[in-house]
Amino acid sequence: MGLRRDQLAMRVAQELKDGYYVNLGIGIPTLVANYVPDDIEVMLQSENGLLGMGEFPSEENVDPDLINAGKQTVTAVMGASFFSSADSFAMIRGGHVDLTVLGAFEVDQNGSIASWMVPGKLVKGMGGAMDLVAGARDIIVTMTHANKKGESKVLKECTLPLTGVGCIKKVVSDLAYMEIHDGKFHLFERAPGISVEEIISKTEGDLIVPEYVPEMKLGSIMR
Amino acid sequence: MGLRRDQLAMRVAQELKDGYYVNLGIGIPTLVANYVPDDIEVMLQSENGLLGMGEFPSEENVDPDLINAGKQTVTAVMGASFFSSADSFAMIRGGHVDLTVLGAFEVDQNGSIASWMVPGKLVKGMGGAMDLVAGARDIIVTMTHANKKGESKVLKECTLPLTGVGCIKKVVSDLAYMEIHDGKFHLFERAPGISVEEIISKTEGDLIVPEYVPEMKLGSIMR
Amino acid sequence: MVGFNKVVNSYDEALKGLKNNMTVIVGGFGLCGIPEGLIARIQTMDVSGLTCVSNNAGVDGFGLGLLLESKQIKKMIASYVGENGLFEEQFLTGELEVELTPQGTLAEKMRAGGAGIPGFYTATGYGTPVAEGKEIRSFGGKSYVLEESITGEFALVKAWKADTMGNLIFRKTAMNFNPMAATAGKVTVAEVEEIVEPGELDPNAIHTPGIYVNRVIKGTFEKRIEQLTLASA
Amino acid sequence: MVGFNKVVNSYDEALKGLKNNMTVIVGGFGLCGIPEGLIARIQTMDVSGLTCVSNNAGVDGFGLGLLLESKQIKKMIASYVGENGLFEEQFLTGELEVELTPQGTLAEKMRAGGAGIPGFYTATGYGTPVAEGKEIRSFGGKSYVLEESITGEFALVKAWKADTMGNLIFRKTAMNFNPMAATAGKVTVAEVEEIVEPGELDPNAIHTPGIYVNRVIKGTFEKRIEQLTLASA
Repeated sequence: MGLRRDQLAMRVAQELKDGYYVNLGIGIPTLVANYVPDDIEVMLQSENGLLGMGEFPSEENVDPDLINAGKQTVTAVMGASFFSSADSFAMIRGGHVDLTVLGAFEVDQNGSIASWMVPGKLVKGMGGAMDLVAGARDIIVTMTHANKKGESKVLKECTLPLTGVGCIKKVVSDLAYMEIHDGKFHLFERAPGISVEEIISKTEGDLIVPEYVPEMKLGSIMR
Repeated sequence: MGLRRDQLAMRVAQELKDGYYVNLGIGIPTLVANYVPDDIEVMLQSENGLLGMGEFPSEENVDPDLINAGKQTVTAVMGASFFSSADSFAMIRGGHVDLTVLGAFEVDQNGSIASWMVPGKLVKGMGGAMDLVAGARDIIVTMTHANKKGESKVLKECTLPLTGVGCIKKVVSDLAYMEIHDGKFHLFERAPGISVEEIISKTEGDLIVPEYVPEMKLGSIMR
Repeated sequence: MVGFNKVVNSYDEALKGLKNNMTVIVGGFGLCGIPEGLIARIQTMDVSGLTCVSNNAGVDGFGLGLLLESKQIKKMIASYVGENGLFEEQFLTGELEVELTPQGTLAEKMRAGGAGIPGFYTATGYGTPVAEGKEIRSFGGKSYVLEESITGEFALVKAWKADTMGNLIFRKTAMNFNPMAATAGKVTVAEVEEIVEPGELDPNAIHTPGIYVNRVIKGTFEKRIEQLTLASA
Repeated sequence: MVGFNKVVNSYDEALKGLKNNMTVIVGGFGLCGIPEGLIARIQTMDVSGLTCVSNNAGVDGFGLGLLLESKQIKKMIASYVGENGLFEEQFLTGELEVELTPQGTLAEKMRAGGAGIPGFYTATGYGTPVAEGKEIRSFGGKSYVLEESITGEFALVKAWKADTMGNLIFRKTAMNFNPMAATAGKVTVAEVEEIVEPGELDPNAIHTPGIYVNRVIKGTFEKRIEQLTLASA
């Protein structure tokens, strides 16, 4: 059993640093906000035009004019600002967002990512994902390591239409924490109870495995 | 004797229309604001970031944070807005300003204009002039028809480095009101007391002269 | 003398001149900050073959979803259209042409359209289907895609407050695509919650100067919420 | 934990890391909205060979004129430098390199630099000396010039109010180039008239979100007027 959704979010949250401006994608990435370590502050950017996204509102505070990129009602923190979509993506494209966290169908050892389209299925659109992967200073992909049939999604080369080329540096899968350097995956941590062998067997791309692969530290002690 | 500075401004002011957004250049163009007909409203754009420029301030109302593109202290009218230089030139370049009035060293029959640089003399810079001539929906040039030696500044082809190519449609000189169509100057009005012959003799460019050239109407009756 | 009074009193007047096959740029993100009344009014008009440029295509029965229902839209230029079942159907049957555009590129295309910039380079979409057929150019060793600007015969935007001269202020994330859309329309119509007199809006805090706005109409807004999410108590 | 507190208490701290031969983007139009104290402080520092990007070059003895005086500027990228005698002299003797750039192009180059757009097309300057050596491209039958973006190691801006998180509000025409400059610096320093707590600035009316600002310092401003013009009584 690999990491649950909340555990994926917990592990990703360990990559946050004090003073980071962070864009969290829809789904698991959104959960990362729940696990920001107590000793740091981060500001969340929502690409529909909000820097300083807060928690979901109480019933009295619901405001239809205040939503996030997933179209969910949210709140804004003290020190937040609102701006246009052009200004928002200027921020993203210009490399001012420190970290983007998003999901993926596939990643490959060259850092390319496929996350928006499965040919033959209906295409819903890329939304802001292509801008986010092209612009963010650092990107973490959260995903399952393999599909339900056990086929690897951590590949030599993505098979699906790409979202971005050579942009991903870090992957948190349900099985492992990996980084991408020099055209290869590098295994840094394994999920609790997951063997290095399982990770190897479910990784199609070139994987550099060090002699000792520590188990991820999760739970309340964050760092 | 051709038109005086204030008369040039008066004649230009006759081209204003109700609801126009207008950018007035430094010098004579600035004076046009004094002759806006009573029965219309115009909004003045100042390219340093003000739409709705008002008159010069009284001594008590001087505000160093409120200047025009000529760096003069000004005021803002009711309904004015302030914005950045990028937004200001987006407005200009995007063709949203109805009319630009500016001075020139030379214009030619193809609508090109030279207004910013005399080689050998010090170059002070083009400021916003190149953006204004490239972007405005309509442009009126105010200038003297000839230089002090009597040499024409209304040319077949500009000799000085250009500010813009093929952009000028209307010229109000001290001698005449002309329009530029199909690569030729067209004489529409002559300044009071100025003969058609004098205009012809001081126009180097091709000039189409109709059978009857009315005298400009100036003074308090504007249209 | 009309001067700068942009206020119109009917949707008829607000949409006067909208014709078949025009390109209409529509502000909003999801159902947030959309010109509800203007869109609904188009559904009652005898115009079709529209190209709509909007980040989303509304939902079934609301927003641009209405115009999909009435088959008045020939083509959608959007970044995400996943909320709309009817859209899905028309897209699959080929009834609707779709040009999917990354969200930031779409926003910048509108801004460029309004700003007289016919094309710009962005890294977004390089190496993806979005870049197909487009010029690729290298700056500083990195590859970028040439994207062209978008303008429309009409732009329909939703603002919070307007003065009679068309100066607009948007509210919170209902701003989104509206400021750029406002600059990119040949005729820009703003549907707003409140119209005030000139001088009542802080000139230092105006999001869209009146020069971009041709018509202002006071609307009433349902402000439908797409995803109601509440704090767990 | 520093969090998002960007306030620094000395000009030393504000300009830490500024080194020889760096590119410094400076906000302001004429003497309006310039970071007076930051500029003056550079004059006392042992840095030279700077490339300054600013619409103007100050006047003799004030603004960037100070750094021309001390010969710390190697190159100016500006649209208009006519107010400055010393500039004239250094330019004529070849001591100072000058890249004259149309004002709107300069503003857009800074915006593009901050927005991750390496190049854009503009009609401005086509057929003029400004276009020499640049790519010309036709869109819709009209000719445009390819202009590249500008970024700097430092950006120095002047704002009216900041909160401690670096959110900025500018005042009237003292806004000018400051918002774009703020986006285009690797390190952006804002010298402001007033620093308030987060939450005191209306989030709907912030001109520059704090993400662009690395350091905030409270300055005192002379606000010298270049052309005092008064209404005739």
